[in-house]
Amino acid sequence: MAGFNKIVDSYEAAMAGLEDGMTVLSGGFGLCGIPENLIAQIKKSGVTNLTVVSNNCGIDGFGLGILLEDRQIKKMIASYVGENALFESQLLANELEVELTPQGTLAEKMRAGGAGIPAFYTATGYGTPVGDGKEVRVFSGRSYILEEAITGDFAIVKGWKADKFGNVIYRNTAQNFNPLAATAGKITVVEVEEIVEPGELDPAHIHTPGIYVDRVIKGNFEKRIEQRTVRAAQ
Amino acid sequence: MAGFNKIVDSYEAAMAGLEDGMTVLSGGFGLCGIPENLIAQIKKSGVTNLTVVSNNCGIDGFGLGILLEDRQIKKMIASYVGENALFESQLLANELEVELTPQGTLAEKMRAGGAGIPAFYTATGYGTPVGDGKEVRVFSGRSYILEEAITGDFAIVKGWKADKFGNVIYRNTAQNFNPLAATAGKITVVEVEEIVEPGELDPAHIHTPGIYVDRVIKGNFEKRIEQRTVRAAQ
Amino acid sequence: MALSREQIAIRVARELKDGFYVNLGIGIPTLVANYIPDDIDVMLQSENGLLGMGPFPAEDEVDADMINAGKQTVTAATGASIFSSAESFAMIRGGHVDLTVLGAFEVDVLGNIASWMIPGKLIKGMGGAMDLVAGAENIIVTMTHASKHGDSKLLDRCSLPLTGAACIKKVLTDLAYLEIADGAFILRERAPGVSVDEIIAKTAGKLIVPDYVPEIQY
Amino acid sequence: MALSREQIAIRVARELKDGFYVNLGIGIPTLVANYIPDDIDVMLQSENGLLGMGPFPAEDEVDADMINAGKQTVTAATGASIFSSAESFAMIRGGHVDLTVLGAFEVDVLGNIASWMIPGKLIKGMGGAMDLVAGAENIIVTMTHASKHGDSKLLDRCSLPLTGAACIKKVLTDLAYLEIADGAFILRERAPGVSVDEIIAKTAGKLIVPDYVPEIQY
Repeated sequence: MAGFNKIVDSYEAAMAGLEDGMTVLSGGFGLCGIPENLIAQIKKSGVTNLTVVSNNCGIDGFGLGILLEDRQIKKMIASYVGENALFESQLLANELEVELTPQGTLAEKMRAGGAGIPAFYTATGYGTPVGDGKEVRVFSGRSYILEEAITGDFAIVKGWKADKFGNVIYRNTAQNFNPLAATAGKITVVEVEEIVEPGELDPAHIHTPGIYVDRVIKGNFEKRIEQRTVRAAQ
Repeated sequence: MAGFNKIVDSYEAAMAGLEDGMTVLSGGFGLCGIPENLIAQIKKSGVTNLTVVSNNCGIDGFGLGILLEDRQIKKMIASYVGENALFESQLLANELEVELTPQGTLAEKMRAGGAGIPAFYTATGYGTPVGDGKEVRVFSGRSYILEEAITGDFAIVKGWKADKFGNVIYRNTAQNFNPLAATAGKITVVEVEEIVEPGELDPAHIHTPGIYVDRVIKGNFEKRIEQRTVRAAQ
Repeated sequence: MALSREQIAIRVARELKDGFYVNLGIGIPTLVANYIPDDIDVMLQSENGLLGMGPFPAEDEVDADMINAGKQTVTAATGASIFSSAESFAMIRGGHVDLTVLGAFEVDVLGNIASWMIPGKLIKGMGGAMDLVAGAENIIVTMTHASKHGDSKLLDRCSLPLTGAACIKKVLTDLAYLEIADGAFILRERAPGVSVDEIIAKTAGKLIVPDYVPEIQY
Repeated sequence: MALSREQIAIRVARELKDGFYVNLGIGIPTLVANYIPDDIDVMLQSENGLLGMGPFPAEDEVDADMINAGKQTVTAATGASIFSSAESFAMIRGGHVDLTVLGAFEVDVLGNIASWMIPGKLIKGMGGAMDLVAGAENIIVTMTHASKHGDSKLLDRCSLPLTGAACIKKVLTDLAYLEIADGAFILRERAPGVSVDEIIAKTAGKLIVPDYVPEIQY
């Protein structure tokens, strides 16, 4: 029986079914905790007209930035972009659409998408361009705007360890948006550094329960550092 | 410096400031993971006219049920009640007000209360008495009702282990509503079985970060079982 | 003859598919766990915060901190995960559970379900039932076809306050397995030895009877 | 003389109280961490999901999986917790952070802040700034009092698109510490050697000058 064995053996299989025009949610903050090999597979697959939802869009030549090289991204939903020159030039040339979303709202939109909540109110963005055209409502004397959930055709996620059931834990601050993206993909693909036996992960400390996960693959990671900062030697 | 040392040494100190008419959020599901000593302290304190928000209301003589004995609860917000005779008699005598709330909505209301989300839409309860008088809105062709967040003057929480900073982990299914209540109390009090040194809890696996917690106390627990069910010996 | 509780559970278990995440309500639905076919794996979700519910514990395994949604002591299966009530209902309300099985007082031809409240009687609350029916695409309701007094529970319109609106597509009673579509019950299977006429007599809501209605095989 | 970046950070650090959870923005706010008084404990929140941020790592401690909101490698202090972005912003948006320090382009007498977007220039995004200003009760904005061209950044109305509306009550510039109340800036302290007249000249928004405006002591 296949049962709950979600492990796939190739990146082709991991991203099978991704098509032009789909929406892809990606975990990661900056270059930390990004599903780098799944992104590379998207590049390799050549699909285009993607809407990508991620806090950032990588850098030139690494992370989601590589999807700009062949203009695979039609629209980017992010809180902070422009760490790379290609992004900037495509944006200025109107070859790329960008929807800037406050970081907390972006996280909450993904969580809501996974949790069956179509929309929620938040104070974030009220009175700013983010609130333009959105419903405003007052609760207890304070104004809030209505924000809608985000879901994706695919969610691509970078975990630390997973079992074949798709239970995942993340390492340190590489957690970030990963568990949120994981809940909101029609197909959720998780690449991890290590696959462990079911039962090895403490049930009370699993970050992403397997019910959210469709495919698991073990990868090798470069884990590039964006701002290497050290303190002076003592 | 007091700094982040949140440990208090008496249950009087743990519940100091609780006054008549306040709202108290309680963790627990049935009798599992209930803050039994904090509840006992509320009984001892004699405060009345409380609004209590908890999935259930304990049983006769244990858990939140003991707050019925001296009529300390004015209003109960819960998803499932009536496991005790006193509750039933006070309800039928109109001495107790009850607001029944779907379990998932109740959990989400507490989370929203802690997370600065004043209201959210959910399909749960649409077309039922729960939806009566609530705004209905259609998203993507489906109808949802608007539900508002819940916060409390106090949140009472049962953890397994905590450090003095208020970082908490829960044991097995005693987690339930506890981490949600913890986020939504103006004053959040956590009683635990064991106090550990800072650093002993894995930072990536803390269920309730200390920022939500105001007071921590070590208690002794009866942990009564509501439905003791065992399988036949082999 | 009307199906026994166990026979109802056995029939429901045939709806399980390999790899299904399943939430089983209290009562007859709980029995389904005893009849999961050997050749498939399913994982049971308990809405108090456990995915991968195992069997009841042995005497020396009983743990007050490990219970199911019925407040019974249980165990966690290998590969289980445990989480908060908000996370548990995110799974349920977000549509991640493949199948929900629960009981009801009444079901009607629109797929409405009433299962939590009888006016005039003590109201204990809906627990997680409203979340479960709103969150699942795939729900099987199990109940007796008629009350002890012979009143049909399959109606044109539920008479009791609803648990959920237009959400039920499959009903298994002690007499029949029915689907709900296009404003009618469709009689798909009947209990062994129960006649179509008896089912027609005990179904108050609009009923469509196909030419051939097989008996449920045991 | 105008305050240096370090002097601004030192003054801000005096607003810290024992037991405060603090979020420090990128730039000058980050420097505040270097001047936390010895007799108090504060815990730093980094919005990418870390409560209890420690110092930068030693060479052999550098970990690609341990960064702060500025994407710098950091360490976790003893007693830290690490969590998802949703949990991190639940803390921020739920008002659990005691103090937020961040930079700005402009602030006005209504407490509006503009810090993320200059029309015509490349827009990189607001990151977590809109969440931080909407979530905190207690915010200190640090910035230069005027632009390089001498244009005041303390205005009657912000000219740039807002980051948040009516949320700022405290501003520390290189020239002065000001509070915002009742539709005006109130001059509370001035940089050593900076005259009240200079501050008046460089403040475009309505300014209230109390009788006595002490110099910031270093």
